[in-house]
Amino acid sequence: MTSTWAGLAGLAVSVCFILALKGLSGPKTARNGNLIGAAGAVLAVIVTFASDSHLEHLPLLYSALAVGSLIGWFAARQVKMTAMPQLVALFNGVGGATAALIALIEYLSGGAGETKLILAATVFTALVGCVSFTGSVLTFLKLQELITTRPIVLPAGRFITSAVGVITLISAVDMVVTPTSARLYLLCVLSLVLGVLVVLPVGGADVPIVISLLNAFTGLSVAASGYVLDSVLLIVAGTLVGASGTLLTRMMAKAMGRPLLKTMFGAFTAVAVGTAATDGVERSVRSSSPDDVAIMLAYAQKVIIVPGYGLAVAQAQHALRELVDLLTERGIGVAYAIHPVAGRMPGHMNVLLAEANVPYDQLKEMDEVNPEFRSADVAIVVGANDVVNPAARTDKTAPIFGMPILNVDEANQVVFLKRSMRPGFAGISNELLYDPRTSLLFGDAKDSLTKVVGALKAL
Amino acid sequence: MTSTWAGLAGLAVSVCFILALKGLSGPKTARNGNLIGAAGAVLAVIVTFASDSHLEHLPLLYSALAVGSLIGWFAARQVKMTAMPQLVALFNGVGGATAALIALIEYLSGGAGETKLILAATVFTALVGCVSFTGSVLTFLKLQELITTRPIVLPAGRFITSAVGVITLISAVDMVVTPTSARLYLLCVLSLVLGVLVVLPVGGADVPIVISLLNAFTGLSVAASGYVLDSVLLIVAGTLVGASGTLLTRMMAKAMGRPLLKTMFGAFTAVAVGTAATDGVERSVRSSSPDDVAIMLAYAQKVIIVPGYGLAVAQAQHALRELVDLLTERGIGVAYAIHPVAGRMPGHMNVLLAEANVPYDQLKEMDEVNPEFRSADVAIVVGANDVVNPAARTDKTAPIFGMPILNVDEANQVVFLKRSMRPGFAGISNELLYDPRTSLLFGDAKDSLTKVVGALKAL
Amino acid sequence: MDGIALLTIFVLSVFIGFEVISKVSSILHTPLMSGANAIHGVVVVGAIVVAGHAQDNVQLVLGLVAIVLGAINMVGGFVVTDRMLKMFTAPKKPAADKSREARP
Amino acid sequence: MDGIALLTIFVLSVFIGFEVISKVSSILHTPLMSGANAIHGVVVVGAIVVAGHAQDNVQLVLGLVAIVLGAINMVGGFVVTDRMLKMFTAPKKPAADKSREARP
Ligand SMILES: NC(=O)c1ccc[n+]([C@@H]2O[C@H](COP(=O)([O-])OP(=O)(O)OC[C@H]3O[C@@H](n4cnc5c(N)ncnc54)[C@H](OP(=O)(O)O)[C@@H]3O)[C@@H](O)[C@H]2O)c1
Ligand SMILES: NC(=O)c1ccc[n+]([C@@H]2O[C@H](COP(=O)([O-])OP(=O)(O)OC[C@H]3O[C@@H](n4cnc5c(N)ncnc54)[C@H](OP(=O)(O)O)[C@@H]3O)[C@@H](O)[C@H]2O)c1
Repeated sequence: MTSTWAGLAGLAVSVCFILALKGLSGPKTARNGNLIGAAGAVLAVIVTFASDSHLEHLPLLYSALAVGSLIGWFAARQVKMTAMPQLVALFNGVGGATAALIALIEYLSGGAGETKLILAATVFTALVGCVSFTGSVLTFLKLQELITTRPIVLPAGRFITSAVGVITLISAVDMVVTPTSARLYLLCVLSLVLGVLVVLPVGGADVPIVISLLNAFTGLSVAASGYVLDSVLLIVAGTLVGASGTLLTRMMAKAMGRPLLKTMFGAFTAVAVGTAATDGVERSVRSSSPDDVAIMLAYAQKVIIVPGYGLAVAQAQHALRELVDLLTERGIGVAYAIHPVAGRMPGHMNVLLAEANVPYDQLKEMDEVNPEFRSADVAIVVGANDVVNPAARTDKTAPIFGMPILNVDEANQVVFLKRSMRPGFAGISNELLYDPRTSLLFGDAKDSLTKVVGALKAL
Repeated sequence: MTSTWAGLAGLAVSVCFILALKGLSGPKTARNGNLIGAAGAVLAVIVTFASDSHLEHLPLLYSALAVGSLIGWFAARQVKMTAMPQLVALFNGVGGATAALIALIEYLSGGAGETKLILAATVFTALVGCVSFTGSVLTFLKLQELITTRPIVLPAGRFITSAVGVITLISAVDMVVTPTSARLYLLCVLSLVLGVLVVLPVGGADVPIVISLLNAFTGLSVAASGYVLDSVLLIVAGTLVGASGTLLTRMMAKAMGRPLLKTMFGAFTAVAVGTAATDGVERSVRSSSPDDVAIMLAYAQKVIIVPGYGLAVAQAQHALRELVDLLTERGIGVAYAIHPVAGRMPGHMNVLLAEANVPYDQLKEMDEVNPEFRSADVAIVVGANDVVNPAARTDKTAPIFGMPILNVDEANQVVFLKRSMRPGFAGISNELLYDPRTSLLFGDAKDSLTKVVGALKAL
Repeated sequence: MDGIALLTIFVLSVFIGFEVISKVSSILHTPLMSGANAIHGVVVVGAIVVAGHAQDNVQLVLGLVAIVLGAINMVGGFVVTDRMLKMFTAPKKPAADKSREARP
Repeated sequence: MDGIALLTIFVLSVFIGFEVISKVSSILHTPLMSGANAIHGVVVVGAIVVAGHAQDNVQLVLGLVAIVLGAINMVGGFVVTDRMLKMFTAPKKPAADKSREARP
């Protein structure tokens, strides 16, 4: 295959990727978009093998490809729905590592003689790829709760991070000016450390935003590696991801009401707010039993369910669906109220509930459902907290102030299913828990729901 | 200035053009978008002179540039608002001619030795540029009514056009295979003829769509000339216009309910319909005097005004505004109902009325105003016809069938201001003219309005 | 490779051309057409280059004509577009829009 | 010129990257992120090239590791995105949408 044909095929792949992104941004076209992207990627691999007759070690290359593909495939198939964000983070990290390794190998195989521009691109690829690698792995560990999800603030952390950042930059410039492999290795190590330092102080809630940002980073790193390897395809693909990833990060941050810049250093404020949250524990709340809740539901006409992160943690979507089916059978009107940032990733609730085969028309978005709370007899809040916290409307100091919330406080009666009086993601207490019309059913959401279902059946 | 800097500047210009198009597609950003584009174009010219130290005949070049700029400037400043579409057509045509001339000169100065790819691009530039030139000039003549706006169908026109088209294509291929300057001249002549033949049978109504299409053509021609001249800027700029122009043409055709392909050969159907239109002349209509209309208006509470193409022809926007001001003074509620395709170009009515300083909030779009006709005492139709023709709702054979119209027929009384019983653009008669609640005030719209104003003042 | 790069530039420009105007309202069709028309007027820089390198008088005359025509396209195009757009000054509901922008 | 062409490609890609996703609804943020993540997995082709041209064993081993990692990114990314999107199957108001599509 001549290089012209390879180039044309590369262009076709680029077009596939553009169409993939376009498709992915519309609900109806998303799945096909992803498939077009996958087809493009397969084509890219085939063309790479077919167009370069000088490739050696072919059996080894094929084996490595097969091993990687199988690992990726199995990981993607086996992961639980709730663990998807961290898996994406991990995939992103290894992508960054790949780009960094390419830069390293390319340099080792004679890159010292390249132009300064190529050298700069090599250094950029290695630096950003390494940061993205360790940063992503760390977000994985956090989300997987292999380390604490709380922000980890080292003593003088800000200072250390800045220092390492500056040293890394200096060593990068140094490498471009007087390239040696030792310098490149050093740069990689520094960048790996930097990735860890940057992500350590990020609080649990900001983690998805950071994943998205690191995703954009990897894209840019891939684009730079394309410049090093003289591959238009890699430049286009990497840049597409870099640009759309940056925009996506901004949109995600906006949807969650987090200023993007503060995100990276949000740890400092988060701690202070966290302490204030425990104040309310002394005040009295009304806790109730599964039987109480079952009776309350049995006499309701209209019930609205507000799922939140706790539903995902407890994997209670199936139990919830069972409850809703029971209520519907009894002729009670039920709807799910989906807040745009309920859970820990956008669309989290939709994914979860879709997994439990909840029909799409029962899911109502915030704007649609908010006027209905007024006429609802019972609102059941299953593992949600921040998205129903009236402080967003009233308390200017609250970190969620200004975020639109679900108007659960307008319902006739409110039931919270949670395990304790601990606050949600934003770390602030929720006045609604102390409201006289609110009752709390303590316990794991799945257990509680199962008990309520049992009690309801026994009625 | 080194060529790297020139390249970077060219890239900056490309970015300006992208931002210009982006800006132009939003009402608030449109004007700035256009200015950004203009800034980019100026930069491009400056960089061209600055970066190429081998340019000869500089005084002549500057003079030519100055002459062209002045002509363009004056034409653009002096033209009447109603004549803008044809001016744009003319500008587009000379742009196509420029591209064709570039291709010609580039070939004459040694292009015979170029690669086949370059030759193909040269031929494409010349062909498309020439078609765009004569085609655009012809649309200009039509819209300016220097020749008839009716479709001109030559005997066996379809056959001749196809034949010339095929011959042109053959001669283009021939030119690529065995290039000589005689062949290139022949190709240019053929293309010029082809441009005329293609546009001749286009009916008045489809002319704006054809202008938009030829605009896209010129863009592609410029892009091809960029390939010939090895200019990334021209490739990007031309392609941007080619792509967005194509999409725009499709959107315009859709907004007017014209299938794009039929547009080019719409002449054949248009003739047949035109004859049917005169049938109704025998039927009786109620014609009234300016005094009648003035009295009718004086006792109305709510008046809706429907401007159309005739308003533009009569330049009656200022007289209309005077009438409306009078009515408003008398405490009568007045609104303008703007149909999306009233007039001969999209936004035609908005532009006209804006010229007469009609406040923006009196202009109501179709969806907004349609429910209000029911409660309107009088609807005054000023030089509109098709956009209020109920045949669009009822008559499946009408060429405008399916187009949403303004519900003027729901108003209590309707007044048409027109000169005769002649149909509008679509060439079909309008039942509403014969409705018992309709009265007609015959005459040029501006005269009629002035008389009504006079009569109203005298009341 | 160079050919591929140029082709890639072409294809990417097509996508951008489509994307940027994909949501234009019909009221802006005419100014948009006119603005796009002005943009391809930049072809005048090509005319300058070929005229400045003309090898005989025929080429020079043709080149000068091309410059004149290109300049008409470019300058006239931008000016007429600006004139049109001046007419669209006030946004339809300035109050509503302002309040939205005023939020922090 | 070549450098300019590549830079142009870069800039145009940035615009496309911004434009194509500029109107995505927040529900699709996660699948979109995941899909974009899969797309940069195509970096595996770069890994194949450098590994296939490795000049010593260090380079070869590093290259093979890079292939494995890149393949994980690419294959895993597309598969996990597809799994997510499978959950979003039914459009919200299938009836309304269908009727609109059914029109000629
Ligand atoms: N959607 C996104 O894209 C995204 C991304 C990042 C951050 N965020 C943020 O996450 C928050 C989402 O709000 P949210 O209301 O869904 O969640 P939340 O405010 O974090 O509250 C979750 C609640 O679930 C309870 N819970 C945890 N595990 C449980 C279990 N096994 N059984 C029952 N309850 C359990 C917790 O209380 P106990 O511990 O007492 O049980 C907690 O109150 C917002 O602040 C949002 O900004 C969202
Ligand atoms: N807006 C666009 O982008 C666009 C582009 C191309 C085509 N079109 C088509 O153009 C049509 C627009 O509809 P329309 O209702 O605005 O116009 P129309 O249907 O063409 O009717 C115009 C009316 O104005 C009258 N008229 C002409 N000169 C006049 C004068 N000096 N004083 C008073 N009346 C005068 C004519 O009747 P008399 O001759 O009896 O006076 C005619 O009935 C639609 O069919 C549309 O599809 C629109």
